[in-house]
This record gives sequence, C-alpha cells and structure tokens, in this order.
Amino acid sequence: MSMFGLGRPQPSSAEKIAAAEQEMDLITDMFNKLQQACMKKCIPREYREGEINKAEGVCIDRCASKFFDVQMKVSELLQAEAAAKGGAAGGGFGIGGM
Amino acid sequence: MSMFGLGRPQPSSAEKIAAAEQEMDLITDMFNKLQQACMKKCIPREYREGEINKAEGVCIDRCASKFFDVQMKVSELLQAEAAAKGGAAGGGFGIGGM
Amino acid sequence: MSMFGLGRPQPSSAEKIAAAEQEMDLITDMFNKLQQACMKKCIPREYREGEINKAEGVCIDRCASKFFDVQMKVSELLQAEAAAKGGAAGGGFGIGGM
Amino acid sequence: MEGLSASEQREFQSRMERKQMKEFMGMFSNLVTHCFDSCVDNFTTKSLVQRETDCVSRCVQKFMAGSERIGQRFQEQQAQMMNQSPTGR
Amino acid sequence: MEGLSASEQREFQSRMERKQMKEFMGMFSNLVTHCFDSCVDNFTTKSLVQRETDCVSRCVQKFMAGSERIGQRFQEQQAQMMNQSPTGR
Amino acid sequence: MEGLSASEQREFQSRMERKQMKEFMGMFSNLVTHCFDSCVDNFTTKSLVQRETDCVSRCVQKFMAGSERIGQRFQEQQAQMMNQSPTGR
Repeated sequence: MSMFGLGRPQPSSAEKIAAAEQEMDLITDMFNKLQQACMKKCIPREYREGEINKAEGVCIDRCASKFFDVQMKVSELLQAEAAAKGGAAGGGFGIGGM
Repeated sequence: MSMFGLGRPQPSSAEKIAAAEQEMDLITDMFNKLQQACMKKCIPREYREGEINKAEGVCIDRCASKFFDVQMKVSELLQAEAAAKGGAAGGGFGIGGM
Repeated sequence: MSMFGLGRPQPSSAEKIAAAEQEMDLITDMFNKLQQACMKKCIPREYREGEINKAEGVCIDRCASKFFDVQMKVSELLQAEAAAKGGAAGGGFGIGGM
Repeated sequence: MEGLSASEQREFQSRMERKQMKEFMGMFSNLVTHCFDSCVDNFTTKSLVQRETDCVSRCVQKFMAGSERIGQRFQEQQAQMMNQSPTGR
Repeated sequence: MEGLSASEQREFQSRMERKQMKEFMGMFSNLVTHCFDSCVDNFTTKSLVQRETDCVSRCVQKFMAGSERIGQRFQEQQAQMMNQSPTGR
Repeated sequence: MEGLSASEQREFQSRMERKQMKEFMGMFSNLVTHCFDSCVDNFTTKSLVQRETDCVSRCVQKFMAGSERIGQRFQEQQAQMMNQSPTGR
C-alpha cells in the first residue's frame, strides 16, 4: 500500500511501529497455523503416551517442511495473479519473501 | 450502549472513528464467514480442476442467498428477544438493518 | 514480564488499563471456548426442538464443570513446567489463579 | 481493576463498551454461521424453505438457552475461583 | 461515515489500509492452511510431490474464483440491504 | 525493525510484551480446548475421572513437546528464508 512511497515522504513513528508489528503478527499467525495443521496431521488424539514417538517426530519434521512449501507456492501464485492483474504491483506482498 | 445519546452530548472523533471501524469489521467478518460456509458446502476438497464448474457456481449463488436469509432471520429473532426482555432496547442492534 | 516490578517503578495508566483489559479478554475467551465446547458435546445439531431438555441441561452442567477442571489441570501443569524450567518464574502466569 | 484511578476507570469503561459491542458482533456472526451450517444443506432453491427457517429458529432459541445456562455455571466458577485464591481475587 | 470530518476521514482511511493489509494476511494464512489441509496427506517425503503441488495450484485458483463470485453476491446483498433500510443505509 | 529509533524500539518492545502475553493466553485457551475435546467425552460424572485426568496430562505434555519441535523447524525455515531473500531479510 502506498506503492513506491510516493505521496508520503516519510513514514511516521506510528506507521513504522505498526508495520513492524504487522510483520510479527503474520509470523505468529503462520506459526500457529503450522502448529495446528501438523499436530492434526501427525499426532493422534488418543494421547496414550505423553512423548512424541519417532514416527510422530519424523512426521512433524516433514509436515513443517511441506507446509512451508505450500506457503511458498501460494505466495508465488498470488504474486503471479497480482502481476497479471495489476501490472507494476507484482511483488507488492513482499513480507520477508512471502 | 448509551441509548438515546443521553449523557454524552457529542461523540468524540475517536468514538466516531471506532464506530465506523466496527461497522467495517462486522461486514468483513460476515463476508469471511459467508465465504467459509459456502466454500465448505459447495466446493469439494479434492481439487481435480481449478475452475468453478456450473453446478458449483449455482450452488455458491444459492448458498450466499440462503446465508443472507439466515442472517436476517437471526437478526430478527435477536431483536424480538431484546424487545421482549429490555423493552425500549428493541432495534438497538441496528447496524445496517442487522 | 517485568517480574518483581523492578526497573519500572510505577505502571503507567495505559499499562494498567491494558492489564485490566487483558484480564477481561482472557475471561471472555474462556467463556466462548467453554460454550463452543459444551454446545458441541451436549447439543445435537438436528434442532428438533428449541428448548434445552433435561438430559441436555445436565450434560451442560457437567461439561462446564469438567471444562473448568481441565482448565485448572492445564494451568497447574504449565506452572509446574515453568517452575522446572525458569526457577523463580513459577506462578508467573497468575491471572486469577489460572 | 482496584488500582485504577477514576479517569482510568472511565477509559477502561469506554473500552469495555466497545469490546462488548465487538463481542456481541462476534456472537452474532458465530450464531449465524452455526445455525446456517446446521440447518441448511439443500441448494436446489434460492431462498430458505420452511423446514430450514424452522430449524434456524429452534437453533437460535436453543443456543440462547444453552448460552444462558453455561453463563450461570461460568459465573459460579468465577466466584468460586476468586474465593479460593489466596489474594482474594 | 458521513459524520466524519476531513481529518477523521484521513485517520479512518489510514486505519482501513492497515486493516486491509491485516485482512490480506489473514486471507493468505487461511488459504495456505486450507490448501495444505486439503492437498497434503502423505509424509513419506520432505518436499511436495507433483500431485500435491498441482492440487495446491488448483486449490488456490478455485479459492480465488469462488471468492470473487461470493464477493459479487455479497456486494449485491449489501446494496439491496441499504436500499431497503428506512434510514437509507 | 532496523529503521526504528530508540524510542520507537521501546514502544515496539512494550507492545510486543503485551502481544506475547496475549499469545500465551491464546495458547493456553487453545490447549485447554483441544485437550478437553480430545480427552473428555463422558458426562455421567461432574468431575474428571482418573482416565480423563491422565489423558489431559499426556495431551499437555505431548502438545508442549510437539510445539517445541515445530518451533525449531519454524525457526530454521525463517533463517533460511532470510538468507535467500535478495534484500537480506
């Protein structure tokens, strides 16, 4: 938003803090979603023991890796769509490469 | 919430902005809920093709219409309940007819 | 978060309001979660009648009681874990005994 | 709460009002979603049929009744918890 | 909205922009979660296999198409509701 | 982050602390809900029976262990992503 920074020469303190906060929020949200998704896929809900066994651990590692892949793929597709639609706006999502 | 506006002669800037913001939030929330509900009802999760086919499109249109009906019905029932309970407070929900 | 109050002699107004607000938020959130959980466990989704029948009512009462037990148990376990890890930080969750 | 000055109390109060409105909105949209999801499954018509409308009415009625009952239990628990707590909260 | 002064409008606008960004973020994370949940179920490999990648692409495409269609219906409803309301809202 | 002045950093820090508390609250209530939902299904008694209490303990333990493991993977991904990004973020 406010592409190229035109019209607003300097972001105010409040704006910079809000931007940094939003970046944190996205990261937190993504972590929560990843956790929910992979607990659901990898941990059976019977809770017969409290430890993560080997198979569950491996499942979590791969699940996290695939979740990350999906994140990248979705980001790519949305950026391609934005580029196709908005022209110059491609890449405008740009939060840490997402 | 300050029925009849007594006690607070003029809403402050902050209050007016907060009210406008809240109205936006409700609309956004309702759109998100509608979308989730109708995607769930109308779009099978197998994703064998990327397009919305004719049957899915018709389902979405009717689903959105019925979701809207439910919204109206629930709003009506809550207002009737509030009127029965609180007397004068009936209609106090009053955000854009909801 | 600022254990023992050292370093910050007096919390500011904004901080005190934020703390009181956060306590309210937690209570509201817990109520919502309790409600969702117990409606799901006790109320069948067919809606053949509008009243809560006797069995449903008893189920709700016991469900609320057990939900509360789980809350206490989880709180206990997290505090024990925090105490084991962080030493002095045990009990730092401390919102109304949770 | 006890540690707040009068003006802090006022600010807190006004925030709580906004929050209550927000809570009400959230409850409303959850109720709509839940009753829609439970009662509507037929998309051969554009408007609700009688059976669906009746189901929505009962759903709302039951939700409100359940909500009230759960609210009572919740308040009893809150009161009990405050009495147990060593600091009197 | 009509009752806001120019400076209030500006403040409101700037909040709306932040909110839009937040909305976009929320949509993004829901989309990732939904398509992951729908398309990925095999954890014998560390990276997505072709079948999963293709499923994610179709999932995103279909979500966007569905979202657009639902958005159209929603706007029609909003417009209709404002015309019906006695105060013209 | 790098563009913030010292006082902006302080304000940001204090917000982050509140946010962390909020996050912790959210985690707590999700954990309660999840373990309740997974472990409690019998409403012939008013208090948890031993089997349910044990299940809740294992549920919490497993959730924390899973959470830690997922956290490690997540941090590795974040680090990797920052190295890949052309602007070094």
